[in-house]
Amino acid sequence: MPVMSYLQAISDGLRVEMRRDKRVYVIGQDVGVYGGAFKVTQGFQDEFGPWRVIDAPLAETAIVGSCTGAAIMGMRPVAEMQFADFVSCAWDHLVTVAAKQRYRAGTPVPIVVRCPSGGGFSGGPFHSQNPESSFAHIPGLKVVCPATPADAKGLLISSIEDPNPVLYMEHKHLYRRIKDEVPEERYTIPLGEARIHREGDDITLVTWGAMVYTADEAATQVEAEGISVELIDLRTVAPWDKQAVLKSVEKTSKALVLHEDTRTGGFGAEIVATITEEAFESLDAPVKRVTAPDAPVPFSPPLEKAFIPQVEDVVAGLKDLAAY
Amino acid sequence: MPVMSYLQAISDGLRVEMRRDKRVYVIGQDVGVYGGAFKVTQGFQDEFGPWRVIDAPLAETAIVGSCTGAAIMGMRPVAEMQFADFVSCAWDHLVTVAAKQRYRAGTPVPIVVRCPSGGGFSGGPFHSQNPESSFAHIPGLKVVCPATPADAKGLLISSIEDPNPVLYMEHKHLYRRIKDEVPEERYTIPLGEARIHREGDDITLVTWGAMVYTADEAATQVEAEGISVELIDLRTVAPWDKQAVLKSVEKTSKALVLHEDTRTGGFGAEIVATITEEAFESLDAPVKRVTAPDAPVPFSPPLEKAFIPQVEDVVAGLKDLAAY
Amino acid sequence: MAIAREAEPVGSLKEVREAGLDREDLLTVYRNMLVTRGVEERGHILYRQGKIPGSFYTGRGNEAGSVGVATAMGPNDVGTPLHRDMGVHITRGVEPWRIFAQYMGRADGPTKGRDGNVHMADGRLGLIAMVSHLPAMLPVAVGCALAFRIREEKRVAVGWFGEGASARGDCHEAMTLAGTRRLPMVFVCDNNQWAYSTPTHLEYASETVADRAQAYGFEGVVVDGTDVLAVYREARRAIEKAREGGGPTLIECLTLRMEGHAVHDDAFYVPKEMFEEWAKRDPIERFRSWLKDNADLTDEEEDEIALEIKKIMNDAMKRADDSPLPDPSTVTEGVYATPEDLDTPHHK
Amino acid sequence: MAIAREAEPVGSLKEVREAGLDREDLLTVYRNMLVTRGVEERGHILYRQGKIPGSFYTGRGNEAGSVGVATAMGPNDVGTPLHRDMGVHITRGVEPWRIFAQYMGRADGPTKGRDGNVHMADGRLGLIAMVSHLPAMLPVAVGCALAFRIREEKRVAVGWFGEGASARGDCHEAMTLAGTRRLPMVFVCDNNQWAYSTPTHLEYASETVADRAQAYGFEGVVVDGTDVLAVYREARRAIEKAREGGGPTLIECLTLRMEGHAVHDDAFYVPKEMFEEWAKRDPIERFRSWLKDNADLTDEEEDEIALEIKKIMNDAMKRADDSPLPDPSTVTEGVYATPEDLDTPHHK
Ligand SMILES: Cc1ncc(C[n+]2csc(CCOP(=O)(O)OP(=O)(O)O)c2C)c(N)n1
Ligand SMILES: Cc1ncc(C[n+]2csc(CCOP(=O)(O)OP(=O)(O)O)c2C)c(N)n1
Ligand SMILES: [Mg+2]
Ligand SMILES: [Mg+2]
Repeated sequence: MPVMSYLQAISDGLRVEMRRDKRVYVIGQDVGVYGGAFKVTQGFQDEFGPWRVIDAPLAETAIVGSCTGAAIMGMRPVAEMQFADFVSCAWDHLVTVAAKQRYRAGTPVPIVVRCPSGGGFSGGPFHSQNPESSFAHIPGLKVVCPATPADAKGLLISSIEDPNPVLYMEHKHLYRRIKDEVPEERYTIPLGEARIHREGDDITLVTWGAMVYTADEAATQVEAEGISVELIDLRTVAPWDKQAVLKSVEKTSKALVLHEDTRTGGFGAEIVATITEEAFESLDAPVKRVTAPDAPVPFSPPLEKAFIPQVEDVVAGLKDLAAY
Repeated sequence: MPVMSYLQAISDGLRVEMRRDKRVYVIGQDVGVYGGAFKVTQGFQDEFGPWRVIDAPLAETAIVGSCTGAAIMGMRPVAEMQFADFVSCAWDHLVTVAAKQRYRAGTPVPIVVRCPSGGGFSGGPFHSQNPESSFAHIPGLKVVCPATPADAKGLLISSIEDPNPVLYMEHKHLYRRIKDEVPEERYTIPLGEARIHREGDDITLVTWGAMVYTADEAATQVEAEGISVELIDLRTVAPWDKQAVLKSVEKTSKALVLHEDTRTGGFGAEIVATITEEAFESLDAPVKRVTAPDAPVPFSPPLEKAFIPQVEDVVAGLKDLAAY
Repeated sequence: MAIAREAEPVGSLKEVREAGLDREDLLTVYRNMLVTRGVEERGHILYRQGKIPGSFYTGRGNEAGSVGVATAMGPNDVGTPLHRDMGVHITRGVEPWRIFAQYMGRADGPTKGRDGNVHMADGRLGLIAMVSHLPAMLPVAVGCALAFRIREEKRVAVGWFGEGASARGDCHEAMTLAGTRRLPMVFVCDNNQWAYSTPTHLEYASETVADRAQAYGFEGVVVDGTDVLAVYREARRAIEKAREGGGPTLIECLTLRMEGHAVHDDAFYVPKEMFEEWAKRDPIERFRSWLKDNADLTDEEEDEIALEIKKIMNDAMKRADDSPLPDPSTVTEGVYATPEDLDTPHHK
Repeated sequence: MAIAREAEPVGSLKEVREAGLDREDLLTVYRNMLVTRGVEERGHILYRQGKIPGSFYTGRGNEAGSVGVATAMGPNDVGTPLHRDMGVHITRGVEPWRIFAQYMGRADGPTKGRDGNVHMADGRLGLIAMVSHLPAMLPVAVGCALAFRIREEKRVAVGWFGEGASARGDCHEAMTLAGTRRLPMVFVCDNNQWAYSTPTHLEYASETVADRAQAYGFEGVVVDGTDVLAVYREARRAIEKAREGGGPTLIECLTLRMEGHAVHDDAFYVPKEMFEEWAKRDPIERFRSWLKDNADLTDEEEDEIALEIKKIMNDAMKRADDSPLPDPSTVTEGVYATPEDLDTPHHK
């Protein structure tokens, strides 16, 4: 199996699907000649031509809104946001039109919005955000947050195939840092199924995206002290795999939810609430959250490091829980 | 003390503050000659003139974005959304500029965005929503959800006085239905302080907005069966009064969170998660949520009734908890 | 400085024939206008009877605009009509009883009671259901045009917007994308001179809305929105131009909103003389006299059509009233689409 | 059909005097342009030395545009400059060392390390810090103008935007509000012919950006963005017109982005000849020769100024480098404003 970076796997998934299905096209700022700000679509315009790899004006509502129209006409559009942060400019379209059209009018809207998300490289308040929680609250939308190259490819193909609007959050900090084996052929990974990244008995640690690696390192560290962590990578946040989490918590009796987004009203709250509601009798300790604090993402390295959850924050949380 | 409807109280609060402070002005669609879609600003243009009661084009970003600029220049703008649903069109401005300007650049943005929210009168998917949870997740924004006429007035004045961007969610279903005594003079009610709507011992019921009345009815019903409910009206959702809730839960050991917004990722999750994290040892039962289901707000009366939490849903929840 | 072209009124039957309508077509247009008004008038009655929940909007005064444009669309063209565009649904073939069912929140309305008013569409007729947020459907319409361009289909998308809604960003972004890519798109502005209570000079500062087309690199046309044949001719010209690769056009149909913004609004802010003046230009009356003067519409024909439409209305109201309210247990159904939903001709 | 007015180049010293600049002013403009470029060139070096985290943007080629407009602003006027408008900060009086501190994420930068690049402003100098989202500051600038109009102050707000960002809805809504209310507002388009890798014809389909002004009911002007005096003259005319109640103007300053979009971008997509052609029109070189030809700039003066600026730069870099990194324990401070924050002259 070839080894690919997370970024190459996204690129590969998109290419594979565009070759197979000519209804699939890409639209976004600088996706054509330039190959996208992160080069995910490098070479695509040469292969697929300017009408399947479309350089759009700086107009996110036009980009995403036009995807909805094209999708209703039978296309399978994939929009690229230059950074996930800019999807705020298409918020109204997504929550008002795309999310509700199926329920109201019976019209499915199979679109994918690729959102390069996350911090860790001094991108500052507008190039580092993780907007998944905002969208996960909106009925009608799906939100995908792959952590591994193989998932990135399989989940992207599933997202394109899915008959609903999907926000595909690709974590920028994984783009070139994370490499792994990725099957060459086309395959799909179902939306809504978590992945056990690491089995364990004492504490369930639920996370997604780049935090999977932070969590894994923390789990390794506490393992040395005899704490066995079951690490669940949700892979998709909407829908999320409640059953996998509840099953694990029934086994471990303790849970920690970790995310890079800010705390109050972040999706971690939903997971904690659900565990409390549905596995209360299994719990031997309060469910804990480790998240970014309630602030914009700061630019300067020491501030950003204090903002994004670090391995030691997760270790501390796990130890607290173990000691409870 | 004069008796005012919830709507009159809002109007009165705004008028009082505009008379006192000439930095305060109103901008929105049809707020001038027409007096606003719900007549909150009826007569205002006659009293304050066309440059303090400004009919705006159909352009929510211009409306709210211009408030930010004017606020930075020392004004105290109050924007009116014709319906809360349309604030989605100013989402980017609110989360990108208004919410982050203080943290990034040290610039306070004292604006108020009035959002007539909530359902119950067949307004359908776009005239019935409760968008408070989406905004409560964004650091830098405040979200106010008054339930009584007296709170509506006092909280509006506090919102205008507050040096931060405040979303003021006024529930349309309370506008003319709810009347109560309201002090004639100017007064403020601090943002972030809950109100005990009803004292009780067995179960803590946390809610806000129109659901306070649904909750109160349910509490009255179960009282007959010997279940004593402490009903907390949060009044503001961001910041929310964690201490009041935790204190009550320590007393009652059981809690139910009720909201009109949809369930997954709704603000109820944050409250449940916090109770679990911080009052775990006090809990004798899982914290429960009663909310709207994960769907757009439907138009047809039987569907809307099935959608919005009803007294019997809360009663059932309370009984479940009591029996636990 | 006005920039947009001002369309001429339509004159003789000959001219109309050249524009592609024979006498039978003209009577169909006439019928569609009557059905449009009939549906809204009956809706008003149902509303007053308490049979329609929520609010109620009509497009009185805009029958020529909506029917005229829809008549010019080809069978495979698509569109996103708005709350004043009942005539588009009628012309494309939506059955009136389904509209009444929609109004009344019944299970047989196009949205099955999930949405109300004209927030509906039958996708099989090439229409996409509007949302309240204006003009959020314009980027969607442009997306349809983009799909046609990508697939090199000779189809056109028509997007409607109000002159008030032209102030919002979505309008600009949609026109920018359509203009830079010369998409097969026609923008239709229902300029009824009011946005709720707001007059046009507070909504836009150009002389006409059509003047703005040049900012997007295409042509703007102002047409008398009470002259159904002029609207038809301009729409057809623009649609065929778009179909042949000539890019977008903005057509501004000037009319007056002849009632309040919605049923609760008595429009006190509209000068009485304005209503009086525009009442003389009622689109249906105008077309009726034109038909009499130019196409030999007889009194018998007129009566026959009136009767026919009355019957359609009565049957439709009855049928709609027989439609059940939706089952509350279905409230959460259909939030997400399933793969079977894509099993349509569009999605092959 | 071009609609906007094309501004004439500026000729003699006499003309410039009439426009309100004496020789001392001209030398200040020259210094500001040099400092602008100096800061960005030094920033580039710091970036390559690894002292600047994140990315790095410059406005090379736009020094005349930014300095020219800022020079025309009055002391109480305000503005929302963007990522190519370093010259505005310099002209308004931001000290270079604070900019280096900002670049390097230090505690003494205007944003105290919370934001990077030119995402900063000193409010006391009448500037408001930009956000990344383009052109989200335009409605904010219009709000400043609205405040001035409400209070009947003779102040003007200037809002900058790129030709690429003109495609987004915020631009349209801001211009619509400013136009319908004739607010004291000047819109300045930094048209550097590229939006990242995207050429202008994919961003807008009008001939010029300034042509769009008529869609909003005000005047558009295209000015050579490499001619600082022409920019100054047009900006001053527009600002004074706005101040006197004449409403908004859109000034389009045409230049070329002389480097990549940001430091990582080699701009392979820009034709080499385009760079060569525009290099001949370097705004600083142009102004230097003009000063020599028209205002007797001597070699000695030139050297003196160059030395002076070199010293400012070196001192500034040193002082910035001495500024500490922010204390991580402050990460959550200042998310919400306190009443004391409003204790400013603005908020009385
Ligand atoms: C984004 C948005 N803001 C506010 C409204 C509320 N609203 C409904 S119709 C209307 C006036 C629309 O005017 P116009 O576009 O001229 O259409 P008309 O109703 O006159 O046909 C307003 C303000 C809305 N529907 N959408
Ligand atoms: C809403 C939004 N979408 C995307 C971006 C990413 N982006 C940053 S600069 C840029 C190009 C801007 O072009 P232009 O407005 O011409 O300004 P220039 O950089 O050329 O000065 C893009 C697409 C952004 N900043 N904001
Ligand atoms: Mg109108
Ligand atoms: Mg540019």
